[in-house]
Order: sequence, then C-alpha cells, then structure tokens
Amino acid sequence: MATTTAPQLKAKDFKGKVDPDWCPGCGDFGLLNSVQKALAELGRQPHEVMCISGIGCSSNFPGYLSTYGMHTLHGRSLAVATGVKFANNELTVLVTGGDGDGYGIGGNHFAHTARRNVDLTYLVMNNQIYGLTTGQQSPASRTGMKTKSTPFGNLERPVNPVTTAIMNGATFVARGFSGHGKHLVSIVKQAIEHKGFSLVDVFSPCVTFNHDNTYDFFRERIEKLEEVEHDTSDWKGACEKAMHWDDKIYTGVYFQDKDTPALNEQEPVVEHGPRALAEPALTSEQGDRILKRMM
Amino acid sequence: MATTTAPQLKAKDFKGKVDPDWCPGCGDFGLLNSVQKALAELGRQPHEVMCISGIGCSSNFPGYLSTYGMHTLHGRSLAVATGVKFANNELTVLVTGGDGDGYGIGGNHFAHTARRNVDLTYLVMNNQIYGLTTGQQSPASRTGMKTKSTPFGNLERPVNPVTTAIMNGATFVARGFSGHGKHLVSIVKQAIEHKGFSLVDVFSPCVTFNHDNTYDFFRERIEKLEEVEHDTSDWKGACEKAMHWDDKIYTGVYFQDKDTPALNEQEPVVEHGPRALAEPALTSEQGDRILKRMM
Amino acid sequence: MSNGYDFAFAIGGAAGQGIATPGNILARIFVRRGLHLHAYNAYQSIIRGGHIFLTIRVKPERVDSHGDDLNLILCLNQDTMDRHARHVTPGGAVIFNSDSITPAEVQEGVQLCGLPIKDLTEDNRNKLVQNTVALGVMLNLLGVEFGVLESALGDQFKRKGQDVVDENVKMAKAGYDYAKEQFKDFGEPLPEGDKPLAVWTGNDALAMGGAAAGVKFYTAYPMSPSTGVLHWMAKNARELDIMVRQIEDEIGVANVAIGAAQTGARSMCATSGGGFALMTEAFGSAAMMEIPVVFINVQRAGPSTGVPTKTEQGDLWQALGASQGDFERIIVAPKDALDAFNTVVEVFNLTDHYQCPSLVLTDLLISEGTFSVEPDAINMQPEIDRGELITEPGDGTDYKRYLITESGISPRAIPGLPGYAHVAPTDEHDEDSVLISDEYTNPHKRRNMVEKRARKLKTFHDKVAAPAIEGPADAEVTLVGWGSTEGVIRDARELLAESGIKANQLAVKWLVPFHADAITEILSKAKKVLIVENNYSGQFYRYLRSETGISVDGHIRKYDGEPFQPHHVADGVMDQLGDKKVTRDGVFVPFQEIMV
Amino acid sequence: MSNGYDFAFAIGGAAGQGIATPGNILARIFVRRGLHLHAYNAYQSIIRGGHIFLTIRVKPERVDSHGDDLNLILCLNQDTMDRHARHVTPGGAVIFNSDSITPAEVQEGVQLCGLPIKDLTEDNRNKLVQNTVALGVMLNLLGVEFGVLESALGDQFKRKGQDVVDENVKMAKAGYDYAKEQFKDFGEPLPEGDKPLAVWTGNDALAMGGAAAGVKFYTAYPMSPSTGVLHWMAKNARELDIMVRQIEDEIGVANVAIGAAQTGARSMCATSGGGFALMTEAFGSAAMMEIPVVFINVQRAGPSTGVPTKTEQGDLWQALGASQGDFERIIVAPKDALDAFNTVVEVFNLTDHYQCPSLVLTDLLISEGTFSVEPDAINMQPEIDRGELITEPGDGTDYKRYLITESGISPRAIPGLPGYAHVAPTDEHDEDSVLISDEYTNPHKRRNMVEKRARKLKTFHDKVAAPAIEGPADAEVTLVGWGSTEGVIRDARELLAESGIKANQLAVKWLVPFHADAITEILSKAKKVLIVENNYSGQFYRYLRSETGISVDGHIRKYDGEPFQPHHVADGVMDQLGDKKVTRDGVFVPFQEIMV
Ligand SMILES: Cc1ncc(C[n+]2csc(CCOP(=O)(O)OP(=O)(O)O)c2C)c(N)n1
Ligand SMILES: Cc1ncc(C[n+]2csc(CCOP(=O)(O)OP(=O)(O)O)c2C)c(N)n1
Ligand code: SF4
Ligand code: SF4
Ligand SMILES: [Mg+2]
Ligand SMILES: [Mg+2]
Repeated sequence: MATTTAPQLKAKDFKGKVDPDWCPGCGDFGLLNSVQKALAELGRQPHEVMCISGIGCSSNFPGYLSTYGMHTLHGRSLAVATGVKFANNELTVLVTGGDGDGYGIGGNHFAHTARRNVDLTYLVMNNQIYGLTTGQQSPASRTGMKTKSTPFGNLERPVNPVTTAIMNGATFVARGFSGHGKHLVSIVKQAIEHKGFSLVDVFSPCVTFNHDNTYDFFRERIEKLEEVEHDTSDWKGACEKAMHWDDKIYTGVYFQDKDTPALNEQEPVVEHGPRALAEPALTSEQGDRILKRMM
Repeated sequence: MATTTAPQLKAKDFKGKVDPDWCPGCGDFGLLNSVQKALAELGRQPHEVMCISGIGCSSNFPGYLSTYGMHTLHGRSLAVATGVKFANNELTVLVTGGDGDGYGIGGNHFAHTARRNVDLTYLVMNNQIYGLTTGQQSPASRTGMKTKSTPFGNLERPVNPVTTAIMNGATFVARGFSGHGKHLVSIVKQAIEHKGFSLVDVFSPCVTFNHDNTYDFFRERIEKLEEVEHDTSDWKGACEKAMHWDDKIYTGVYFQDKDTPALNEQEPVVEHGPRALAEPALTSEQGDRILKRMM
Repeated sequence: MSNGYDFAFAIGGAAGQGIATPGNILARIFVRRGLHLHAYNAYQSIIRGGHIFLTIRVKPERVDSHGDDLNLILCLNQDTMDRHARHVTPGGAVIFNSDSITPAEVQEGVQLCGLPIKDLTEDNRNKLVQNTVALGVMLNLLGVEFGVLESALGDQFKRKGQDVVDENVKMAKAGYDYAKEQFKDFGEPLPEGDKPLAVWTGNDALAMGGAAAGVKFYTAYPMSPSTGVLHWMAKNARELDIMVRQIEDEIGVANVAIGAAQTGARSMCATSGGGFALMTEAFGSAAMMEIPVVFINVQRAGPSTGVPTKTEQGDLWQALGASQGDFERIIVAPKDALDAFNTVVEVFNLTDHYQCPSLVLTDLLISEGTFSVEPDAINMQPEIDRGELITEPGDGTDYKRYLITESGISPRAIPGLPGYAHVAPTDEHDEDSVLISDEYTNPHKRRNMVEKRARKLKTFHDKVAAPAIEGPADAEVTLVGWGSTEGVIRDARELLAESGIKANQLAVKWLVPFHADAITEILSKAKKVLIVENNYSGQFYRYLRSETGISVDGHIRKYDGEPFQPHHVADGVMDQLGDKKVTRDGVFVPFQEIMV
Repeated sequence: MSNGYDFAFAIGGAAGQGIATPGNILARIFVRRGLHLHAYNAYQSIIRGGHIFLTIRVKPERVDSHGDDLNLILCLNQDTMDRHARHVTPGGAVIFNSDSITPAEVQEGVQLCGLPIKDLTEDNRNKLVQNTVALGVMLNLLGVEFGVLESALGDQFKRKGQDVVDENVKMAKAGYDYAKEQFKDFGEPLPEGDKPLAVWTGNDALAMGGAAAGVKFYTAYPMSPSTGVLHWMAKNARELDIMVRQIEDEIGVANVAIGAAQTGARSMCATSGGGFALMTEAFGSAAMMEIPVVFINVQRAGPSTGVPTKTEQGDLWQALGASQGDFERIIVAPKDALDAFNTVVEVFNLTDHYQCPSLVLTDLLISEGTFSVEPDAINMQPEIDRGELITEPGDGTDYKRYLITESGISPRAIPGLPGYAHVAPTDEHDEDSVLISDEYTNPHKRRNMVEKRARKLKTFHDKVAAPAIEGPADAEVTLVGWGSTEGVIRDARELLAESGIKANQLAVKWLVPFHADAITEILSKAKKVLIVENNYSGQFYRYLRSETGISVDGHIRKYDGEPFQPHHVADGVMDQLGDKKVTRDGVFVPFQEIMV
C-alpha cells in the first residue's frame, strides 16, 4: 500500500460519519479523540487501519472512526481481530471495547491473545460497570460497589487487567485515563508502534451509572509512571504498582517486552503477503504433489 | 450430615465402580491414587464429596471415584462446580480435568472462579497436550513442541497456570507431580482444607502423545518447594519460582492467602443452609410483602 | 374501538428526559383506581438522546394490547410533536411546552395544549419539573381530583425528602389549575374499577414466578430485554432466601445453573437470543444428564445483535434446534405477564417431573411491557411437585441413577445424600452412569438409553392441556398465533367484528412437546386459517407444518422491530379475505405508521 | 451380494494392538491394483484397550457401503473371536493366533486359520509383528503374489529403516508360506482394476476441497470426528500457503474465521456438534455482517458429548436453528468423500456470491471413512468465483457497504483497499453501516434491510440443481435419504432387487435453501415413500414436512451409534411393504448384529 505518497492527515480526518451517541461527559470521548490524534500523528491512512469492537457503549467506537472496522459480537473482538491480522499482516489493527466485553465475557480471548502475542492494539474503555445494559456489576467493579445487579454491594474482587495481562504474556501493558488526553495520545501511539500484543486499560468514567469511579476519583489519585521511578522491563515492579488503588493509581506504560516476536511475524506463510490477496488457486504442482501422496 | 459417627474409610473405599481406561503408565493414575488417599486421610465420606470434571482423558476422573460426581462439558467444570458449591455449601467440591479443558476452552471460568475465590479444589492433570483427541497442541504445550496440529513445532508460548492463577486471585496455588505420590497427597489435602479457590497443577505425563515432557523430564528437574527457602505469602517469589522450566521446576505449595474469605461464605443466604434443602415455597409473609410493593 | 372507557396516553421525548417517572405515577394512579392498563415503551439502545415513546392504554377491563388509538400525548421535545401529534385521534389532546416546542399539524378536533412552562414553574432550573406540570394538566383533562395526584407524588418522591414532594405538588397544581382555566377536559371522567389492582412488568412476572416456584438459585449475565429478571432477583433475593449470581458469560451462567440444579436447588437463568446461542451446548448437556433446570430466552429483533431494544418472535427455530442430537426438553411461550408468572411455576413442576431442561421462550413485548394485574390472581404459594426424589439415606448399593423404567423416569438422589453417590455424565452411559463410549460402545445399551429418555415425555399431554379455540365456533377465519400475540389478536378480532367479520383464534403456548393431534383436529375444522407472527420467515408456520403437515391459507407477519397493533392484524385479515391487494406470496406485512 | 468380486475383510482387536498399519497396507495394495474400497472403523473414545473393528470392503467397481458380509476376519484378541467369528459368511476364513486365542464357533464352511505365532515369529518380542504374519496369510488366501506385499511393506516401513523392512518382510513371508501349506485359498484370485486409484478419508477430502477452493485461512479446535481436517491442514499448510491456527475454543475459532474472511481470505473451520453449538452465535453474526465463511459440522452420536466415536445424523435441527433470528445461510450435506471435496469447492463459490455463511453438515461415516477415489476425479484447480468484489482503489465517497440492490447483493470491498473504508456491524444497520438502534430505530429501514438480505438467496435454485431420482421410474417404493446414506441405500436397492422389489431413491444434499418445489413434484409421483435416516426423531422427515407439507409412508431409523448396513435398510423396506411386524408407529429400527 502506497502510504508514502499519501497526504499527512489530521485527527479530524479520522472522524466517522456519525457523531458518538455516548452520554455527554462519557469517558469514551476522551479515548476517541486520542486515537484520532494518534493515528494522524503516526501518519496512518484510514484504509490502512482496521478497528474491531465487541458490544457495549464503548464498542460503538469503530462507527466513529473513518477507518475500516467491525462491530462484532459481545466479547469476541480479539478473536475476530486475530483473524483479521492473520489474513492481512499489513493492517494496523486496533481493538476497542469495554471492561465487561474484554475482561468478562471476552476474558478467554484476552488471555490467549496476550499469550500468543498477536500484534494487536487493545484499547479497553474500563468504566468498571456494564454501561449499555444500564449499570450492572462488571468484573472490574470494585468490591462493595452498589449496582443494579449488586444492590447490597458487590462481594467479588475486581480483575486487575494490568497484572493479568502481564502474566498472560502481553508484551506491552499500559494504563491511561480519558481525562488526560495528551498522556493518552502518547500511550496509544506507543501501543500501536509496539510489535506484539499491547493492552491499554483506559479509565473511562461512566457518568451515568458509575458514581464511585468518577473523573474526580481518578484525578485525585492518578500519578504518571513517567513521573516516578519505573522500569518497564521489570514485571514485578509493574505488577506491584498496578495493585495500588485506594491511595494512588498509576497511569502510563507499565511493562514492555521488546524481544518476543509477534506470533503473526513467525508464521512462515506470512512472508508471502496478505492471505487476503494470496492467489486463491493452487498451482498445478501443488495439486499434483497432494494427489500423489494419496496413491 | 452426621459425619462424626461414620467409620473412617480407606483409600480403596473411594475407588469407583470401574477401573480407569487410561493408557498403562498414564500420569492420571497418580493423581487418582493421591485423591483417594487424601479423602480417606481427611476422614471424608463418599456422599460428602462431589467431583466435577469436563471432557478429556483426565476428565474421566469422577467415574473412578465412589463419591458424587458430574462429568460435564469440555471446559465447563468450574462453572458447574460453582453452581454446586453455591447450592450446597457443605459439600467438599473437587474439580478435575486436563490442561486443555481448564486452561484452553475453560480459561475464562478459571480466571473468574479464581477471582471470586469460590471454595473449590481444582486439580488439573497437566500433560501439556490434548490426550483424548489424540495429541494436539494445548495451551500448556511448550514452544517448539511437535504435535499433530503443530507438525513443524508449536510457535505459541505456553500458559503459566501458577502465575496466572495467583494474579487472578486464587488463594491457594500449588504444583504437583504424578510421579511423586506422597508429596501429591500432602498437597491435595492442603488444597481441600484451604477455604477458598485452590489450584493444584499436576504434571501428569501423557505417555502416548507427549514424548517431550515425560516422567524422566520432570524427575530430572523437580525440586520441592518445601525443601528450598520459600515464603507462600510472597506472590512475587512464587511467580518467580513458577517461571523456571528448563533448569529446574518447583513443586509444592507456591502461594496461599488465608485472609480473603471465600465468596460462598460471604453470601448471607448461605447461612440458611444448603439451597438444595431450602424449603422451596415462600412463606405467606414473603409472598404478601412482594405483592404489596406492586400496588 | 371497544365499548366503554378506553383511553391511550403517550409520552414522547429523548432518553434522559425523565419519561419513566410520569409513566410510573400514571400507572400507579390507574391501578389503584382499579383500572387495567398495558404499556409499551419504544426506545433505542442508547443511554441518552434518541427517541422514547411510551404508550399507556387504560380500560376498566383487561387490556389486551397497546391498541391503535392515541387520545392524549405529552410531547417533551419537538421531535415527538413532529412525529406523533398527527396520530392523536379526534377529540384528543396534545400537551407541550409552548416556550420551546412549535405545535405541528393535528387532526381535526384535537386540542393543542401549549404550556407556558417558564411562567408556570417560575423559571425552575430543574428541567424535569415540567413533566410534573404536564401530569397536573393530564389529570385535570381526565377529570381526576387533584388529591389523587398529590398522594401519588408523595409516594413517588418521599424517598427524596419532603422538599422535593412539596415542589412537585406545587408544580402539578400549577398545571392542574392552568388546564382547568385554559383547556377543555375530556368530558367523561376517569372511571373507577371494583378494587385496586397491581402493576408489574413481564420481567417482574418471570422473576416472581420463579420465586413462587421455589427457585433458590438464579443466575444471569445481563442482556436486554431479559435483564429485568436479574434486577428483580438481585433486589429481592436476600429476603426470599434465593442465591443470585451474575457470571462472566452466558456459557458460565448455563453451566452454573446446571450445577445448582443437579445439587437440588430449583435453578433458573434468563437471557436473550444471543446469550441463549451460547447456552445451547449446556442445554443439551442437562438433557443428557437428566437435570431439571429452567432457561428463559426473551426474544428481541435479530439476527445477531440485531435491534436490541425491539421485539420479535424470531428465535423459535433456535429454540427448537438448540444443541446437537435428539433430546428431551420442554419449550413454552407464555401469552402475557400473568401467564408468564403461571407458566414459570408450572414449568418447574414439569421439569422436575420429567428431569429435563425447559425453555421459556418469551419476548420484549411481554418482558418489558407494563401490565396491570389482579393481586388475587397471583398465587405466591403454588403447589410444588419435585418429582421422583429420593430423600432418605440408604445403603444405596444397587442404586442406578439412570435406571431403565417404563416411564423413562429414573428416581433421582441429590448429592449429599448418604448411600446414593453417582455420577451424572454428558457422555452416553448405561443405567449405572458408566460411559458406553468407554471400553465398548454397546449399540444395544445405547439404543435402550435413547429410548428410555424419549419415553419420559410420552405422558406430557396428559398433564398439559392442548390449546383451544377462543371466539365464535362458526368464524369465517381462524387466526393462529403463539406466545405474546394472543392479546393483540383478540383486539383485532374485535375490530374485525365491528367490520362484520367473524374471526376466532387459536393461541398456541406449549411448543415442545407439541399438541399435534389436538391442533390438527381444531384447524381441520376451520374455514380459513391465517397465521400471525412477529418474524420474517414464518417460523411458527414452518414448525406447525413440520409437526402436523398442515398448510394454511395465509400469513400476517411483521419484522420491523415494532409489535403488531390490532389494526395491523385486522388489515391483514381483510386484505386476505378480499382480493389480495397487498399480500404477496400469501404473506401480508403491515405498514408501521408510528415511527419510533 | 453383487455380481462379480465383492470381498470384505475385518481386523478386530484392542486399541493399541496396531490395527491401523495392516489396514493401511491392505488399502494401499487394493487401490494400487485399481480396486475400489470403503472402510469403516468402529472404535471407542479411549486411547488404549477397548475394541476396534475395522471393516474393509473391496470391489472392482465403486463401493457404496461397508456391506453386509464378512469374508475374512483377523482376530487380534479373544474378544474379537468371540464377538465376530460367527459373522463370517460360509466360504470365509478366520485368522488368529492359535497360541493365545481359542477358536469360537463359526458358520458351516468357514475355515479356521490358527497361526502358531510363537513358532512363526521365532518368539519375536515385538507383539506387532504378528500382524505382519497375518497379512502374509491374508494375501496368500486372496491369491495375491508375495511381491506385492513385499513392496507394500517396504513403502510402509522405509521411514523406520531397512532392518524393520527386512524383519517385516520375513514375518510376512512366514505367514504367506504357512498359509500356502496349511489353508485353502479363496479360489478366485484378487482381480485387478483398469488403473491405479488413490485412497483418502472424508476428512482428507474436506480439507483438500478447501485447499482446492483457495482456502487461505483454516482454524479449528480439535473435536472428533472432524479433527482429521485440522491434521491434514496442519501438515500441508505451509507448502500450500495456507495459514492454520488452532484457537482456544470453538467460539474463538468461529470468530477468528470470520475476521479472516472479512479481511478477504477464503476462510474455513471444522468441528462437531458440541463445538458447533458454541459457534452458532458467530454463525449468525456472519450473516448479519454479510461475511462469506464456511463452517463444517461433522456429526457424531449425541446429544451432548454423546458417543464421540460413533456416527449419527442428529444435528440437522441444530444446523437449521443455529443462532437467533431469521438470516441467510447455506446448508449442505455431502454424500460421500468425493462429493465432500466437490461440495466444499462449490459452496465456497456460492458463499462468496451470496456473502453469507455456509455450513457443510457431514458425519463420522464420511469423515473417518476410508474411500478409494479416481485421482482424475479430483480437480485441484477448480473455477474460483469470488463474487461481487471491488478490487480497484477509489475515492469511495459514496460507497455503501450494504447498498440496497435488487439482487440483495451489495458489492464488497476488502479492508486495506483505499477509499472503501466501512464498518461491518452485528447490530441492524442502514446501507451505510450506521446502526439503526442508534438514535432512531427506523422500522422502515429495518424492514428494508431484512428484505434486502432475504432477496439474496432467491436465485439460489438457478445455480444449484435440485436432486433427482436414481433408479427405476416405476419403482414400488422410493427411499429418501440425505447426506451420507446415499451409498448404503443404493446397496440396499440392489438387495431389494434380488428379492424382486423395485426401489428407487432420492438423495437430498442441499438443505438450505431447500428445493421444496422440485422435491414435492418428485415425491408426489412416488408410489410409496420411506425415509431413511440415522437419528431418533426423524429430523429430516420433520424438516421435509416443514418445507413441503409432505407426509410420507414410513421410516427406517437407526440411532445406536453404528451406521446402516444395506440389509438394515432392505429389511426395513420389506417389513413396511409387508404386514408390518417390527415397524412401530411407522418407524422401523433395524437390529445391530455386530456388537462393537
Ligand atoms: C452474548 C451477549 N450477552 C449479553 C449482551 C448484552 N450486553 C451488551 S453490552 C454489555 C456489557 C457492556 O459492558 P461493557 O463491555 O463494560 O461496555 P460499556 O457499555 O460499559 O462501555 C452486555 C452484557 C450481548 N450483547 N451479547
Ligand atoms: C466443545 C468441545 N470441543 C471439543 C471437544 C473435543 N475434546 C475432547 S477432550 C479435548 C481435549 C482434551 O485435552 P485435555 O483437556 O488436556 O485433557 P487430556 O485428554 O489431555 O487429559 C477435546 C478438544 C469436546 N468434547 N467438546
Ligand atoms: S451509559 Fe456510561 S458508558 Fe454508556 S455512554 Fe453513558 S456515560 Fe458512557
Ligand atoms: S492418551 Fe495420554 S492422557 Fe490419555 S490416557 Fe493415554 S497417556 Fe493418559
Ligand atoms: Mg464497561
Ligand atoms: Mg491434556
């Protein structure tokens, strides 16, 4: 794809056909803006990018971008995106969705896609609630939180996306906050440029259903990893920092492993170009060779 | 249940009606013997125990015990067992299965059951292969391993059950080896006695399809955590030790958190006894109260 | 449309404009007055914005559908005015904030009731109080004394404190008084029924049916339009001694429910079509293990994610084809909210008796619909029959969980009981749970087990009555529907009667096992049979034919997301009885006038 | 049973006794000689032990089933002797190790060929060499020159080194010579065909069909009896430029396949019923997003985990009901291995043309059956038609992915192409992919989209021929089957002809869309129609009736895990044509004589 001659686009060129239907103030706007900026700053063209989501408020994301996209089933975005990337290794593949979508119903794909180190950029708008279904407990909801499905307070402990991603083998793990746009742009750019599976867990407040984890809640606690001592190659330190919550919450790049190659790069057939464009028919030698083995 | 007056049983009293159909030498025999011993030593009666499995060679396990059991769908044992435990908190619930069953297709239930800290004892016969389907890559297969589905060598990195269990919130995490029966009995007993979700990942060689991870392979590498310096309350040390493979492999109890209460203990309705035995009908006061709210 | 009082309101606006509150207040006022109602809320799958249109129809007798007419509409935004004011029938009224909304064209004889909200509310900054003003206006036009509204407002807002109550009462009074001065009331004052009624949604009814049936374990993953069941359960569980768990996905839900059921709890879960797709494997496994457990699939418009907040009867074949292989199960489609309640109770007794999974197949129209109900009709302490349960400890030496019996039913022991330890397997097994795929796959044992399980449901029709014709025996047309369309077909028959067309109806509820003989007998006597269903492909029609071989005379189908209104059905009948102008390939598809 | 040479061998023993190797050697010898064969292997879901019984039937012409007779049996253990020796037909022979196996009673005229294995193998400690001795005996009895076996052994063992080859040749020779001295050969020597044939399994054929169709992405999660497709693909992928991925579960598999398909690769996945249950939600999503992708469901005996290594046609209704809502898809059941190959090729062209998901519904009998095939019949470079694809970059300003067209087909652009960026959503959407559940759920747009998609398949019957009657037009009975039963019904017709009963057959392959008119026309001319299917509930019968209203005269069904043999079908026909002794409620269920 001839990207070199294409014009350098602006963030607004990545705006989709319709305006987001999110509630005014929803945290998801923050990530959307940051992604549009990041894509522009990285010099991508819309057709070079594909954005894949599941179902949820946050999963409406691809509809608000001018790139290729799929708005798939609840929880299945990473699986679909794996197919996309293996069919066309040249695409920049973003995966977007919510905490329920990704860490709840989609949890198995999350673990295994991380383990496989498929080169995808996974952006989770973590609002610690099920937004679109009007406010039930999510696996990221904090213990004690009152939701429509836990009216007496959530008894479960929340998932920690950062530590589980690291232990599952993700090679780039970061946390962002919708309220800190600039920081988020920088994180998203690094995530896209990372070759391998990258997770960006984004605190993206649901102003309608989550009255505990608000913008203020995060603003009061967030400290940026870039501003403290932090070694992104040290998984132990990263996990330790990721466990903070009540006192302090770190955003930024927690962990990066630059050595492990992406799975898609390792499959020899990838070298022959995108599967999508591969000549579908077999050559006659290929066919004959197969037939011979049967005789 | 009047367990006090019941006779103390022997391991053989926990033998099921039929003999295992496993290949001679299969590692699963080792765990079966250890579980039967552990149950006897803990003074359990068959009706107090329920053993739930998925599908796989290893998942035939409940059929070889004299306890209650379910042999459920591939990958679903932990979900079914969660229902069992919440319906009757008084049962000792064992969950048995393979690495494919538990870490592959069942991975999401594994993560969330650990996070919830449901009081189940999960015993995984990890042979790093799909046995029953005659030898394909499992998520626990090592990189490079040749299997029927990876004839040129597995390109994926294996899951690490110990570290992911710890990060998902399991409160008891151990590793055993079928070839070390006594050690395994002791681990299984501790796991059963632990109140909360316990994982015992058991190296259980598949003598038919895995020619890499054999009894000898493990014998040469295994060191028991009880015999080295190890602090089971230190997740960092536990994870670090769990990452060894080529040089040394540790078995024993990696991690235990005795403070977090099991989810099933926290639900107030549990105090009213097993759901199974709960009077099914509502009282007339309960019914009237409900109706009043609708008027 | 009917004789006597029959009044339909609507409130339209955007999500977030607070439509639910005046809707709830009105509903409470009506049912306390002993009036029946049915409310349908049209909305979108977004949290703020979009367009919501709530229709409440009120009558002294049972209300069978949200009807065809709109008598009074409250427009909370310009959009509602533009879309719907013209649908108000002559004699009706349109209420709106004249400060911000421009009236649209209306039919002759429709009163435009503009409210100078800024003045009336003394420039109150809380936008929601205008809804309270409008409520005052509405109740004045309806001829209801103000005290009724005053006490309803008290009930609604008391949790928020006396100040809020006082403010709302003041606003309502302003509207009430303004209307008295400025507008013409409807003449006929709001009637009163015999005794106070109650109000619930279909989701409430499903949940309460479970509670009454003795459900002690409820589990779900949220999915519209079934989430209300979870909300009800979560709220009431502790006081009713029910264990409620939200699980990571629907596969988990189904399997957790099965585990609890095997362990002896009456166990239930609910979802919608996409979630049920994920549950089918587990559904089949419950049949193989012979575990009684109740699933609920609340249908919404598909395929796939489809139109999440819209109704359809599109999952019948998914239900029929749920999971691989042949196996025993019960599938039932309740006809309205009260029927949903009773069905859940009944199906639990059946499912325990037959030791098989059951599926309650309902839809958004019922589950999210609001219905009045006579409290006495709700039996919270119904008879509970748990089937062939062994409850006394034994030495159990020759207990066989899957004993081959003549009835096909094998006595069941619940884990924990001394002496009856056994395994429930998803593999085919012999009487004693030993897998027959192990060692030898004995084809004779296999066949015996298949036939044993199949025998179980042979007595089903002795326990569950076949459907019957409702309406004149000599009707010229028989309308066949299933599940939630019973009410609207009943209303359509009334319309048809007014046009001189005699119609009767057959409402089918029990789908599997199917009353094939009884239905064949009934339909063979009908002069002309039309099938009414809320889907594209005629799923029930094809199923009816698969079970009976019956081909019918025509079809009325709708698949645009909106439910049938009575005139849609009546139009279809008249079209097909006439010289077929609109009907194509035997299928009449009504036009949806109200754009929501 | 037929005129001319028709010979059936069996080898029986426990898993782990090495039955596959002599089976493979025999198969190679036969096909190289130009003989046709069909092999059925009965086994259990365990890795060692149990009972395996491999039947290979050989003829100079096409072999349609594994037949009814056993001419020669090799018993590797006592169990096989006890179970099966009595099934050997007069004139046949039973080979066994007389050191360890006691002969059982056999029919008159059956030769008992005990082998003193200890002597013959000079006390070789490798238990498997006795199989080689027995091979020598078999080929001698068949009248095949020893050199043929010698070279086959060379091929089979060359990878293991010359020593192994030599040892095996020596053992085979010992058996060959011993037989020459001690036993009576079959008289008629093994014939030779015109030209060498090839041999494959149904799973090979499915995989190769994919490769030939240009599949560039294959994904699976192992599940019997479909795993062979994965094994073939994994082995051959790199040299054929195919990306193969094993994924964590079947939900992942289906969704990964969909992602690859949307991105332009021809994409395929295979599983069995339980796995497909997990895939149904994704199957429906592909229909909504209009993504062409091919699924394979290889049926095994259900319900649930069922009997994993046994065959059944029990997933038809699961296939028909896969996923919620009404949507467009293609379902096809191939009739044998070669047909499976051709079907996969054809269905890829159809699925690309119609932009919808397809399901190939086959079963263990085909997938794990071994079949001879004429190599020329396998076209590895078939025509590939990818449908309405946009391939040139554009400015794409008015590209609408879901353009409403008369054909219902909207031109498709593959991600990566400049100027055509668009989103594929599982929510209902407008022409431009905008969700209609967003902001306003426009019922008219919704209806248009449902109808657009439904229009797509209206031309299907122009592209795909209806099934036709095979056999005499004036037959007194018409046997209707679907998918894998074509061959055995053909054999049964031959048996019936021998008994003077004229039967013809209709083998249905394309299930959705269904050739309702053509089939109705055909069957309305039949004198008596019986349906033959390998399941309990008559799934095809009920589907046939749902689509056509046709009720038939009787049924022959089997659901014990084992496939039909020709005489099972013939017995059913005679029973139903006669005064119905065994048939109950119109259903004849044959008795399975061979216990495996
Ligand atoms: C299989 C399935 N189950 C359930 C749903 C209903 N559903 C839609 S979105 C959602 C959860 C949304 O939560 P999250 O992923 O956190 O996204 P958010 O709305 O908070 O951005 C659920 C349960 C569905 N669409 N599909
Ligand atoms: C839904 C589903 N998919 C696939 C299968 C086929 N299957 C049976 S066992 C198994 C894997 C067995 O591997 P593992 O869990 O590691 O157990 P092992 O046999 O190695 O003990 C698979 C894939 C199945 N039964 N169900
Ligand atoms: S409900 Fe919450 S997550 Fe959804 S759009 Fe509104 S603020 Fe955002
Ligand atoms: S195949 Fe492997 S895992 Fe299965 S029984 Fe044999 S040795 Fe054990
Ligand atoms: Mg969320
Ligand atoms: Mg394994």
